[in-house]
Amino acid sequence: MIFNIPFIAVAALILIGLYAIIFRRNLIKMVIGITLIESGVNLFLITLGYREGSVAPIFTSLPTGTTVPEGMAFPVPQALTLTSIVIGVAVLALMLSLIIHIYRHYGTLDVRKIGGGEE
Amino acid sequence: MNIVDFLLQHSPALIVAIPLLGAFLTPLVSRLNDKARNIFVILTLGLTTSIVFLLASDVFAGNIHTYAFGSQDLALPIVRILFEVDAMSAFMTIIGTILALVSVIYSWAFIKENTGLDKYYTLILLMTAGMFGMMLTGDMFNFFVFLEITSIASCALIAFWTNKGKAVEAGFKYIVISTIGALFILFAIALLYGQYNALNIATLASVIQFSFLDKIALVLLIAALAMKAGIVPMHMWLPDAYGRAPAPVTIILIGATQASLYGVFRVCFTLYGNTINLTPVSIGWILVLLGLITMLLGVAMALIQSDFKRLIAFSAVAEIGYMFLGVGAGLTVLGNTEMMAAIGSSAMSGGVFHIMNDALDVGLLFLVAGAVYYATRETSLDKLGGLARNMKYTTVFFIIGLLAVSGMPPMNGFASKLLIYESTFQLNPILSIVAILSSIMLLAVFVKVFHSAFLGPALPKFKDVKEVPKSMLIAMGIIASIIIVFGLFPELIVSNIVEPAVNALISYGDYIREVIPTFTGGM
Amino acid sequence: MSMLEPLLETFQTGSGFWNPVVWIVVVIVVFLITYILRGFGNKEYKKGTEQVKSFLSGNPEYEKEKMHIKGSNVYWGFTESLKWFFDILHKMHTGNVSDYILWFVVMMAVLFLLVGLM
Amino acid sequence: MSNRNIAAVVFFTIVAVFFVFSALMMHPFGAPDEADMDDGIITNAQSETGANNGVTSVVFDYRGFDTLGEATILFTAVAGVIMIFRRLKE
Amino acid sequence: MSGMSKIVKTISNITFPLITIYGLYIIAHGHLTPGGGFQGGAVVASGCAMILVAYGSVWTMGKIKEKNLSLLESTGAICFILLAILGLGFGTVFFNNFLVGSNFLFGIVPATGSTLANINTGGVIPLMNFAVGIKVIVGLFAIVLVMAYASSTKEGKK
Repeated sequence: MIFNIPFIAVAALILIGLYAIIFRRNLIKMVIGITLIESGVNLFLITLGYREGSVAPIFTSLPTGTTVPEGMAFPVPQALTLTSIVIGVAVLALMLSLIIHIYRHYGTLDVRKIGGGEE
Repeated sequence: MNIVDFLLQHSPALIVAIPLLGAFLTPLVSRLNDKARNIFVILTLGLTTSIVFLLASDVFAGNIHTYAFGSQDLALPIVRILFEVDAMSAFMTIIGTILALVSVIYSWAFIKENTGLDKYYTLILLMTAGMFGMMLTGDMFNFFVFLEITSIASCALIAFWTNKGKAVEAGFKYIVISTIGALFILFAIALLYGQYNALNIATLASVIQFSFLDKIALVLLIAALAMKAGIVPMHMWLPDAYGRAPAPVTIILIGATQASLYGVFRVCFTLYGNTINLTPVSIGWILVLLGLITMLLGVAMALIQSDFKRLIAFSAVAEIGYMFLGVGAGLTVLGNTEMMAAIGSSAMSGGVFHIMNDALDVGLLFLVAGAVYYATRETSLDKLGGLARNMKYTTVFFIIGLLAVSGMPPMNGFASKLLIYESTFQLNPILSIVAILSSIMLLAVFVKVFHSAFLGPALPKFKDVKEVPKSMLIAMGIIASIIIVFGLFPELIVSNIVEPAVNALISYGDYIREVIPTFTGGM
Repeated sequence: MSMLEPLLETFQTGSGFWNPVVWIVVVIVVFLITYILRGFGNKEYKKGTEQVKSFLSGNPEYEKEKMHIKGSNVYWGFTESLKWFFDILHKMHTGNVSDYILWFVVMMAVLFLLVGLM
Repeated sequence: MSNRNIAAVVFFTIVAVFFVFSALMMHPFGAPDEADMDDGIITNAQSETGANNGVTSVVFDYRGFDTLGEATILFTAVAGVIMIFRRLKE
Repeated sequence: MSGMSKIVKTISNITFPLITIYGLYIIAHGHLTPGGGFQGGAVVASGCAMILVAYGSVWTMGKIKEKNLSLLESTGAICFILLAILGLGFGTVFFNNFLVGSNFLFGIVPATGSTLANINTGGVIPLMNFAVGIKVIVGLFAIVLVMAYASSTKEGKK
């Protein structure tokens, strides 16, 4: 189905992120994988809000001939995406600062070398 | 209008807004001095607690509260964020507020000689607010937002002792786990939104079709929330996080974990309530099996731990299995009235009652472990010993927690476990046999702790160990007294608090009809 | 008394019942009976004699540190006999974040196969 | 290739297959099935919230509580980062 | 991390006011044009981060303490939640847009359909935009500043 290329891109982004988290050993690369998953989910939300040939839901001097509401994209998914982007920023900041501390304590970023000895 | 009605009408929002405002004000207040800040935080949570009990007393009387943010009219379609409080939410909120209040009281002395305390109390309040939001909200995306608030605050608090590598590492593991879980929850929410163009739980539940995409969303929600709730085999973050965090943080973490558990139940019973049993593979049986595995592996791992807090954390994992067993047994017969009346309701009241008992028992044990750490700076069971001579009150509290968590009469753990045993025995005898077995092993585990930490000869290195300060004793005493009251009068608690919550889960139709009056279905 | 009525109700569990107050009364009664029976015996224990010292089959008494059984030595036989099981558990619990996520993926896959295909 | 990686590849493939299938089962891109909630918002946004920007009216009015939570999350992250990098008592 | 060369400092001195003005414009017109508190705040915070990179974190930390930053940020958060609670006070419930309809401040209701931009609309939305803008500027800048300072100093390294 050619129409679902964006959704397949979403699935690909999420799977690439999962792959990076499962198979990479560097903590920074795992964080990059998490951000990939997050951007995949954001892309999914945005694509859900699109309507064929629609304009942004902003009424300031609309292009002539726009039908309200059919001619406008969904506003809710954009708001949700804004929220999830800010959440991603917060999580990223916290993860990176924890990684700085982990490097100070262990001197490495290899995920197998930290956290050994947990029975 | 009189003030009580006003508070009651706006209580669902106030319960979340007051801790948030307190959290925003804490950096300003802590400019004065430390005592003022502690009193301010305790007063904030005390006010929240009173409003929670006000709301709960009205909800347990049988009416569901809905609160729409921004406007009062509930015009369909629901475009605004809706808080919907039924008995189950009120039940969970009571647990959360008890844990938060006790934790703050305990922190007064426990955390005193650390730096960065204003941020510590800010994060405690934020975590509490996020927990309440998860429990009260009726909107899927709002649930996700509060889940993230809780996760971020908890991971920063788990890494509170940044001079210990293990603590930082546990915090990192927790944030990775919770972020991935939250992202997959958001993915499931987006799947539902793309199909039905709704985010409100009741609206979604009234139109859900159980198509292939709905099954995908259900699997994602259950897996992610079960990981957040610490179900085997996704429990490994839990001992790290519980074991490395400061004790007051740990018992709020119990509340956060149970908020995720509440999410699982809400998704299974309310969101998919109409269609959950259309699958040939019953979701309820999957939950029951997960519960059995969780019990066995958790208690088996607890048996071989040598670290006090990790041991309690693994037994907490085992306790979560009981809730999954009880409520999952109820879910298998959802929609089947006579089976539900015969087995399901008692099994579910056992599981739901056990949520509160687990929070109290395991919380008390964690507080005792924190007290032992405070007094001796030692958590390894190989080095502890003979503490009962110096720490009498702590020992008494540990004995109470031991009896309660291993389901010995007359403590509260016994009542809920008895309900679970008897009802699951009628479903399938093996279930109750495994449950009783793991309960026995839990007793063995804590007898080991009791022997190696509190009994034994007076070790010379612990010669000058003192009893812990008053605030920690008060905090432990509150939980211990609640445990004893619940144990002595189970009928009172079950008939007044637990049964309404169970009925709220079973009769999901009322929850939906509160928002969609035209909905037909449900019991 | 009418206020105490709900407190003393018997807890019906669907197919059984449980009443903690009665249970506690029974326990106290049994304890009293045993105490009375214990009183019938005659006292042999004398302070300041050899009876007080601990008797380790003639061996000298160790110091306190050695006498105390450490936490990880309790249930040694049990864990030793079930070593295969606990070894599996130890292998499961690698303190590795990507393994945790791998378990999550495994769980998702199993649930997909169970729920999605049906 | 260790046992762990072989198992990982197997289960990862299963998850991938299901994700791609769900992507194919979605409604065609640009033609959503249901639109009542968003249509209602677009129709009433100007009269109810007085904002010309529909997205802002959703962010700050219809779903304002989400925005409060989002601001709280940023606040939480700042508090957490400052607390993690605090100067410890020696 | 120490400061950069003089060229970078000069260029960032010149561009910083422009970036700030652009970000404030985005914040102020959040209810009329694409953008809002978060986006404009991110723009201004990126300008502050540029100053931080150009002059070095130690110099910046000497100028601004993160304690004051967190105080300012909690002030923005308090403004936001107070606006929500005022909706309870003046209006009916939380987050009630109590200024719409009252032609007092931002109180004008625009005509439905395609209209020209009127800054005096939107009710509490512009105020919330400003509160969130302050919060995001200070919050993001505090995060960047603290992380840069911590990773530049040697304390705690094993």
